[in-house]
Amino acid sequence: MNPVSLLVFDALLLLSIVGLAWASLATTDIRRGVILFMAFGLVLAVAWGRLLAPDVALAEAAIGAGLSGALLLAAAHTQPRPLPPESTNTPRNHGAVGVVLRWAVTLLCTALAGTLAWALLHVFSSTPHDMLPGAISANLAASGVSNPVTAVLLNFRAYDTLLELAVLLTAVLGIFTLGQANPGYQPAGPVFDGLVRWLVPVLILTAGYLLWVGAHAPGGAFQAGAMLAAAGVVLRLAGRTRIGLPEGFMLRLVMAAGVGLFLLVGLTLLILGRPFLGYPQAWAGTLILMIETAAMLSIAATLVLAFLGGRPEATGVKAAANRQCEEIPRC
Amino acid sequence: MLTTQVLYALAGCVIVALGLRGALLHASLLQRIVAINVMGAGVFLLLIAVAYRGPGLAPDPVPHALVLTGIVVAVSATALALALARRLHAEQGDD
Amino acid sequence: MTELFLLSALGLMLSLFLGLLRVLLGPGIGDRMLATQLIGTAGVGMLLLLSVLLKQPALLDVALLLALLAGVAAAAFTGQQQTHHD
Amino acid sequence: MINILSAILILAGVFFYLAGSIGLLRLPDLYSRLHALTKADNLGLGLLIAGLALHSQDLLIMLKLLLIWLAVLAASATSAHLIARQARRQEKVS
Repeated sequence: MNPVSLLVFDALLLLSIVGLAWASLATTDIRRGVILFMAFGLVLAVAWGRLLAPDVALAEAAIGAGLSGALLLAAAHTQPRPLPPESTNTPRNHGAVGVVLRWAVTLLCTALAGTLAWALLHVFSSTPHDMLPGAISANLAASGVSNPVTAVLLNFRAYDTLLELAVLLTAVLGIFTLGQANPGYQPAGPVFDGLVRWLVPVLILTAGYLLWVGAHAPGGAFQAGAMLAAAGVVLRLAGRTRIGLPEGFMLRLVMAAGVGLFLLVGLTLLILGRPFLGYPQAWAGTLILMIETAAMLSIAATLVLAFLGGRPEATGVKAAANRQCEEIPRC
Repeated sequence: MLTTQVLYALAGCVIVALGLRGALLHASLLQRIVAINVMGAGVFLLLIAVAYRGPGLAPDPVPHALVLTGIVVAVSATALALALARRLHAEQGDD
Repeated sequence: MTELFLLSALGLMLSLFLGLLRVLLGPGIGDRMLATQLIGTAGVGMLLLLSVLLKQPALLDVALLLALLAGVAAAAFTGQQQTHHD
Repeated sequence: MINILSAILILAGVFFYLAGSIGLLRLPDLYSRLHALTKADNLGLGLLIAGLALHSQDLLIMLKLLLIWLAVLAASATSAHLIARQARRQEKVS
């Protein structure tokens, strides 16, 4: 392989990434900023692939390019244009003090970037002592899976993943306390509806595939959960009232399933006299798949609820009333 | 020193700075949220560059796992921030 | 053959840059959205080429996810929410 | 022989990608840009995928590549429709 042309490729890729990051922040038009941010996510997915991080690339493709774009666009829609487009493309400034402050902040940020770069170059120039990757590859056979990233997430650093699922649960509870879900979308036209009809089953199948393949190849609960959530988001965008989200007690059960099963496994192992989340080698693969399945469902529910932006519509009588309401436009 | 690694890491530094600047200077809440997301992406780029070991060599999986969970946490934090912004907007009324 | 793949990846990169220009120029928001679509398709092509170049078959799955979700952004962009209560 | 054929297909694909993006850049309004993009872009990816499928000579990879192409086709047709409809709607409003 010709290293020079690969280097040219790298340089152009990074140029587009930095350019998009700059452009998405250098505008006062929110919708333009969000679209540029989505393009930024798309190019980042290519960069992760280039740096041999396919697990991360999968997550970025599912979340960065799909979900967070949809999330931000929906928010940008409800927001009225706050500022008229100014003659320059720079954010608002307030006279002389504003100018001084802006320059101070810019200087500070440049200094930060310089310090970071200096520290990194220092790390890169010292000889690497890869103790951690060595330890991982030495113990990979005992982890129950052969994809090292899944082994780190669900076995070697399972603590972190448990806490991370708890963070997701906290975030969604925070969203719940803030009020009702965003208003739904108007029913899709025939073209988009046609896409939805086959896309949703394919997304669900892909989620299953990613969950299964995560044991020995890039994939796993996070990417699978994001794809499952994407199916829900697509249904929501198509104006469906039922988007596959369970209701009432079942919804709470699904939301807590990831943390719950994780804790249950950990505590059971403690009672059996093993370390917390120290799976016995023979059971590791099965336990990891079980925990990942529960985590996938929780992550999917969390992300769909995140897109809804609040408590989903009430069930029962109120839901029927709401549905009637939806049949009459603007009631 | 791997040129690829250095290039990507330096780009990560630049993006972190750009994101931080945007988060501090933008007037609109929504744009601040986008800026924080850009900053996060810069940190991810840094971490993945640190994990890179060169062509044909297996990279360090620990930063990969970190970034993977980071992406999911970032999107849920973004959703929480957006819900907060929406509530704030509703409380303040149209102005 | 690897030279050809690399050259093609560079060609797609050029295509991505042209799309980038349209995203920056606009003028309408629809034009920007359209150009983002092109960037996505160029990204899919690059991932396919990289999967062969770097011997990473998993990048095919990444390209598949990008392809499957390519329509979601446009739907979120054009979707009309039912009521605006603000 | 197969290598040459797949090389030709891939290069043709890249050519259509470039043609599409030049069209996106040079054409005067949204609707004509839409036309240039959806036609050339899909054809570009299609030829690229055909070339790569020929190169891989692996049935599973070929199926995956075919699925990717179909997904992009459907998504790009749908989003072109949605974007055009949105633009029309905005024209009517203003």
